[in-house]
Amino acid sequence: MLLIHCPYCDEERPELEFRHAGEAHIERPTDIKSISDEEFMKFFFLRDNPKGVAYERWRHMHGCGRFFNAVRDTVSDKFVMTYEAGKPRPDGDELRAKSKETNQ
Amino acid sequence: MAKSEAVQPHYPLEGRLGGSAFVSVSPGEPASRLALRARPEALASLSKALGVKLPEKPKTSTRATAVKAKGRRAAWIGPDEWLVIDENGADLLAACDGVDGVFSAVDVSNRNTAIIVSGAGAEATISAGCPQNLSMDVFPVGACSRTLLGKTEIILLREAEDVFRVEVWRSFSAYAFAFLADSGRSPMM
Amino acid sequence: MRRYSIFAVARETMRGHKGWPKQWTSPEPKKQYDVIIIGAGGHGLGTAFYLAKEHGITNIAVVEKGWLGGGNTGRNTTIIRSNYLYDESAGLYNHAMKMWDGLSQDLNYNVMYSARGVMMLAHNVHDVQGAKRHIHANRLNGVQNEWLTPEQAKEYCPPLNISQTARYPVMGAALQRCGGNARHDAVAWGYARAATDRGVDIIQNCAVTGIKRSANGAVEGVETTRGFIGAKKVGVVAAGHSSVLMEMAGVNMPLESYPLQALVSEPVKPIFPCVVMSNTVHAYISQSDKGELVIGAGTDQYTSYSQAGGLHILTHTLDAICEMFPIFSRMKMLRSWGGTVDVTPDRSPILAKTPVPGLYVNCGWGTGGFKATPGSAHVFAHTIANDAPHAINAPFNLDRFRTGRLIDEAAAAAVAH
Amino acid sequence: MSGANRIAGAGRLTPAKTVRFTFDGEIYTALEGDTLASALVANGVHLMGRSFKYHRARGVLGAGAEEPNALMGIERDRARRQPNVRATVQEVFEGMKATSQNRWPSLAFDIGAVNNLMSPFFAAGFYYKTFMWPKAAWQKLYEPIIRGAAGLGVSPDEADTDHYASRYVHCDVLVIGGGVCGLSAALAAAKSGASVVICDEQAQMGGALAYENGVTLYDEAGFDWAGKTAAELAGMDNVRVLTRTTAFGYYVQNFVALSERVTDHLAEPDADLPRERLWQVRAKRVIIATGAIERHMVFANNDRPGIMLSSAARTFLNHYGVAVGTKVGVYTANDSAYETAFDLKRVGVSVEAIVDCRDNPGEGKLSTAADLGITVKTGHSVTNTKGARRITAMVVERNGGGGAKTIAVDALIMSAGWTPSVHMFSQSRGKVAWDADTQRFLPGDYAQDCVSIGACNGTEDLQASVDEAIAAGEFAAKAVGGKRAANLKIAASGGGGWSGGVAGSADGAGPDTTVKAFVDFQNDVTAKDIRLAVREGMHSIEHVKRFTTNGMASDQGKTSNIHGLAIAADALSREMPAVGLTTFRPPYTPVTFGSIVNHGRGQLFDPTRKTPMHGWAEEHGAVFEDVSQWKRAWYFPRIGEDMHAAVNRECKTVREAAGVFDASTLGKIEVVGPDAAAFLDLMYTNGWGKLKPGRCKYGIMLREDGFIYDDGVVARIAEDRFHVTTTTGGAPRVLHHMEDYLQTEFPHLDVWLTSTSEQWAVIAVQGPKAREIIEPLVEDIDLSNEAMPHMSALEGKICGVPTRLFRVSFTGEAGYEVNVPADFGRAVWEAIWERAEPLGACAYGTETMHVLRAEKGFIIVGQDTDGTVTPQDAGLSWAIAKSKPDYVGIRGLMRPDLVADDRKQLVGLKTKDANTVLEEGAQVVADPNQPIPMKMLGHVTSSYWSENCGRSIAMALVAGGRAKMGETLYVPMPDRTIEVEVTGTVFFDEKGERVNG
Repeated sequence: MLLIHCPYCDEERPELEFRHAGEAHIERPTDIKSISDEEFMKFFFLRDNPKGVAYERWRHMHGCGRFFNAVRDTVSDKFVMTYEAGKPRPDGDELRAKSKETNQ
Repeated sequence: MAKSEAVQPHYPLEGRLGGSAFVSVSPGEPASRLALRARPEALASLSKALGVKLPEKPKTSTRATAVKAKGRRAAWIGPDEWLVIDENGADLLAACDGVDGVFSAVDVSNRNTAIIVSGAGAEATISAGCPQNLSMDVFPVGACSRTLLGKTEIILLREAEDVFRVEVWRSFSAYAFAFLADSGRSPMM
Repeated sequence: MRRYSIFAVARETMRGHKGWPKQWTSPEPKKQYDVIIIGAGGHGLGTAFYLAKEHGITNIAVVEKGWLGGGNTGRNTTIIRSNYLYDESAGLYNHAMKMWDGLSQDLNYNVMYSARGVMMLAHNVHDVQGAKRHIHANRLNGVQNEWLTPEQAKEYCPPLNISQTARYPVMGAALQRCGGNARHDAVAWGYARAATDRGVDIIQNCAVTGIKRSANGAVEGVETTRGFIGAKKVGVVAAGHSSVLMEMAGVNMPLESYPLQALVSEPVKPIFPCVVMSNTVHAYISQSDKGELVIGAGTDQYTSYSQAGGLHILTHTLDAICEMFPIFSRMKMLRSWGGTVDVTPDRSPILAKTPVPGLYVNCGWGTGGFKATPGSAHVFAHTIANDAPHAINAPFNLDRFRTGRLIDEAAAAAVAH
Repeated sequence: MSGANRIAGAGRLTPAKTVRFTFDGEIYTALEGDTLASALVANGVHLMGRSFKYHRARGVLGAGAEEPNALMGIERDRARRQPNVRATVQEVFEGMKATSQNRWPSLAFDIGAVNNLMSPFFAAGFYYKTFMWPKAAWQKLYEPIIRGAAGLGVSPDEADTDHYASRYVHCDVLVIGGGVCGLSAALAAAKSGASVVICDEQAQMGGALAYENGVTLYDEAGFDWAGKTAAELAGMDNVRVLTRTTAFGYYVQNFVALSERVTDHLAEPDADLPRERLWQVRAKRVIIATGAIERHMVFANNDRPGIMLSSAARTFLNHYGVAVGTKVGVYTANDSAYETAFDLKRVGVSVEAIVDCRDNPGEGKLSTAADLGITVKTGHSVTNTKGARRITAMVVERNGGGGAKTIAVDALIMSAGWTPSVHMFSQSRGKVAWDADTQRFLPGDYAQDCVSIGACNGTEDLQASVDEAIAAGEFAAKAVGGKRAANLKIAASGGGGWSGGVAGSADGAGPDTTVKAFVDFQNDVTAKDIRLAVREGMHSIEHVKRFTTNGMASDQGKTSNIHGLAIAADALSREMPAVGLTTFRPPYTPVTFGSIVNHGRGQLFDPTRKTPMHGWAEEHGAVFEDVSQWKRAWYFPRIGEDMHAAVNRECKTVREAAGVFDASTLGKIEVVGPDAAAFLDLMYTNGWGKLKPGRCKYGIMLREDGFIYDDGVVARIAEDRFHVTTTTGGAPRVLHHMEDYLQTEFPHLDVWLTSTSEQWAVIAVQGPKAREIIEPLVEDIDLSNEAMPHMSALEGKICGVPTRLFRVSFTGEAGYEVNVPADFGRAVWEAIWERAEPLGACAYGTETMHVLRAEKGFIIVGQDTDGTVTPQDAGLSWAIAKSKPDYVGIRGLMRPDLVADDRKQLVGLKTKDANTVLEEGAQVVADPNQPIPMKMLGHVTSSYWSENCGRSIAMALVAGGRAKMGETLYVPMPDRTIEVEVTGTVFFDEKGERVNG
């Protein structure tokens, strides 16, 4: 069972309280009606599914109820960091700094 | 039946009692409850209207200090979510009437019911099904959190070192009660 | 290939089993092959075998990053059935079902296909409706499946709890008698031996690190930890890791990879005669020929390549098992393990050509690929050999995610009102 | 007398405290604290089991969790029968009943042992090569025989009556293993201020100190120190000491599962005590102190009863006071076995010879042996043994052969060296590293915040181990913020090392291919089986393991894995790590399902949700159906009625008079905020801006892909407040779906969602007399058609309590849905019933609800739709607001296949024979005479006998259905074909006039 840091509760909580909610940073096109079938396929079906660092959404379903984002290594299942929904995707420097922190 | 004569309520866990020499598991008294959602700008006026300061720190709760709001408390549930409980059954929805600001107040008095778990084995009894760390240094008196008990969601509030209030949705209360009664048979403290 | 038979075993017994040849060899990779299959699991080895056997293509390399049969082939709970709802799925899985019967003889390798029957339980009215819909559709598709009352279900599987006081009482079951199990390792080994015999090179401990494409986009071969290996046709059959490999060719896939766990109990004397599955109570169980109860759990909720999951997933599986079979609560979990399954949005596989010329993909089997092994390998070989799908796998293409023509078995079992 | 082999003055048990137990019906006396194995050995019983494949007679091999042979059934009563219990772990208690396994008719005379004679034929993997002809014989003949022979113990056949418990616990430091290292580390961490949990699988802390009687700590005998230290730890507020507790699973982020055996050692356990308790520990740091496991020697016939590990014999002697024989032989490849021999000799047991395959034993061993008068044969091997149900002799030869001598013995103890227990380390996803010097796998790179100490870390010397343990404890405490210094120093002396010895086959294990030199005892895997696997091309240890089943028995290869690997490596002429190493997975030892499931059995398997009116329905004879977690009243049979009759009556009654229905399970969401309508516009296909407060509307919710996700009536209570209803089963996921969009896609909207499903009890009153029934009970609401027409929702009071009163109809009749606070649900229901019953109304259940709505062609999401159905398919195009720029699903709906012509559309079906009721799920075809596989057009989604229509009615999804109105189609059944006519979906009151009352 994972231990997940909820950025809203600012605490690590057991995975049971959370629900995984798929890949992060996939924005719903604002003018969704006019996109092509291919674009819709990309938006709705195609996923990076990386082996390694993944950006993903979680919801603290049985906690504060908030959706948030996480960076996790899908090989070790270790979290690099979590951050509030709507914040931009962290860049490499930020991730490196974070993983240093968590490895100490 | 005369129209003005209200019918009598039936409470979900009426008559139940569970536990052992180490812990008592019993239904809480009926209370009124408000599910409150609000933008930060509305907090001050809502706190004032309700007579209890809405906590802004995660996993905490506050109790009303004003005499008129005695028995009332507010629990932080999420960054814009609170559960307000009034043990005297006050009309909390009415209290929010006319308050300025953008918020949502919904009466959930009958949605939840409370189970009181008390005694030296209280923490151990709840820890049979709650994956959170409930030790005093991490979950002190006054701490409050939505979490899980076995297969049901609860809101857990620590009222004293040995007393917890378990708020649970009505139709899950029989399960939660039975769970606590089972884990309370021989909690290892 | 030295034929396997009781006489051969008897002969070898006389000389201390010293004369058995290697079942497969460990060749060095050649520079160029006609076809490279990435992934030496049952589907991949089978593909190589059928390419050789039915399409005359024998200059094939099956490259495997670990040991053959060590992925999901060696990690699954070996359930075989074909009672799928939609015509497309019924066609594919029943193709496999027909091949299971006779596979041992075809490979001259006892894969121990055991038609013990797969029973899928119905616990509420919605389940009953769903099961009957399957049974009717299956009958008209020529797929075995029949309805059992709770009493008949109990007779077929005596340990089953059909008490009406159960939390979710059994209201009946759909039984596919030709469903059952096979020995997973034997399937991989049988295909490996038969493919080796036909000239296929199985190259283990050889991880693919890149897929090389020519200027016009077509596949030219694969980069591996043992050097470049050329081929004009490459088939990706790397369950769990399909996204990673397809990404090497620049193809983004409609896939997510999840940990899937399973467990076995300590071996006990025969007590459980068939396979039982329950979607409502969420578990499936059978007993192996060694006496272990083989129990499948659900996937973890998050994507992962770790081949490990959480204990709570096993807890949920075992509480379901103990609910359906209260006699098993004293049984002990002996081993648990995890695999990585890749899942498509409609929970149906992709067995298709890709936008890259010469690149083919067989993936997305989710939690249930083992049962399809021979059929999947057979039609995938056809697809590679002809550069066009077989009629059976034509619907399992990538374009369905653009058009919306999904094959959504899971949706058809939608949660009720 | 507690057994003839009990040595006076030896061991720690109290001679006066005897208990009696039975084994295979024979009564034996043991001492309190004995394990079943020590008690049996004390009584001279060595034959304890039969092996899996060859049914060879087997005795006890070890004295702990590694035991592969001595597995037994323990039974308290029929429902509490436990198969495959290791006799070395099970403590005896008064009245315990143990039985041997895998033998017939008896342990001493076992017919299955004929397999032993056939064993040359049954080489590893033989079944892959045969049983294929004739084809039909596999299933009918061969497979049943193979399966019949499978398994060891017998599964219980009655439901377990014990109960199990669970406990989550969080700590700074978890110490796995309570030997000298674990205890030292725990003490150091605890004294540094950390919260500590320490567990050990044994009944008492101490680990190897139980037999290592030469060890002293602080000048105290090792085991006494362990007892005192455990007591000291138990007395500290920040420490929890768990005995009989096995750490069996190490999961990510230092989540470790322990199984505590609470009552299995008790004769009459308190009924409130759980049999086992699962501890799920989240530790900031983990200290692994799991020691090492001794390996056996691999040589011909090394499996006879009386042959065991030297550490087991030493444990039996020094802890239980039991001599394993009277004439003991020793076969060793390292120094450990010498100590056992010395201990035995010192208490007067004859040691016939120490056979050491090495030329040079460790320092001082030969001289001590000489002092004690023990013959040592260095450079020799035991190459065979004799005996049937117990060893009678060992054959000793010079290494490489020659000088064979048969020595009579009644026990043979052996040691090939020690395997560090890296199981927990490996489970933590750490990578083991090969230590070429000592030929061992040791912890390499760590993946989590844990550390291995002592023997499991390859640390040799006792003082070094203790120092390492203290340092680890202090470091762990410091790492989690401990401020105190433990200032702990423990002076330790004595104890042997853990390295040295051999892995793989010893002299006498072949290469002769007929020799049975066992590697894996339980699964009967011999050295030659492993060599065969290699010859057949199995070059990875995983292949070897699977081909031979080495290490896959219930002891999980604790003694056999390394031997198997070494033999394979030898056959391949490679180093062991080049052949691979099995990764260890949970559990460390087998764990009961009960322990893992713990509270979640019986009524706690899953919550059973009941509505506030459930009790009333029960009292009125309702039959219930499960709908998700809810129990819903299905129908209310009167005396003599079956379901059919009851439903017919209920259906008639509702349309003729009225019916009362419990609709409380419907999901309800309060949507509040200035942007509430704008949000609902995005979530539903319908438009909400124009809906006036006090009115309600049927809404359809899609997923982004355009398929119907849920439906329900939505009422506008106020400008900024909506009361949304969802399907019963859909309630949680609809709220989640809406929250997802609100929080992540439309966070700019000022609106909030609150579940009120359980705040309101909902009483549907439907039928011509509905208004008459509720009218006198209602206050503050004008019920007239003008003031409250169909699709209204008004607030007021009923029976003196607040209500949200909906005028809606899922029956096609005029009707109301009375929402009242749940605490008043039952009272208001009773008040309504008090009026309804005299007016001829009935209570009705979900089945009648289904029939009545089908008569009107109203769909049920999940029954008439299945996740592949669009609103257009379901005939609900009217519910899509065409002018909206956006809503969830708008683009998905436009995809090519979703607008194709041949889509399945919802239509009505009327059977040509009005009395024939179609089966739900039955398939529809155009040509019933076509060959199989048939082209199917669709399926029957809903089908009922309609008492109101006087005929059967059905709905179906049929390809191009709406263009087929009036056409005849066919529903092929196994025994006949049913002719049907395609119709519209409304079967009753087509004009829809009745809702207006």
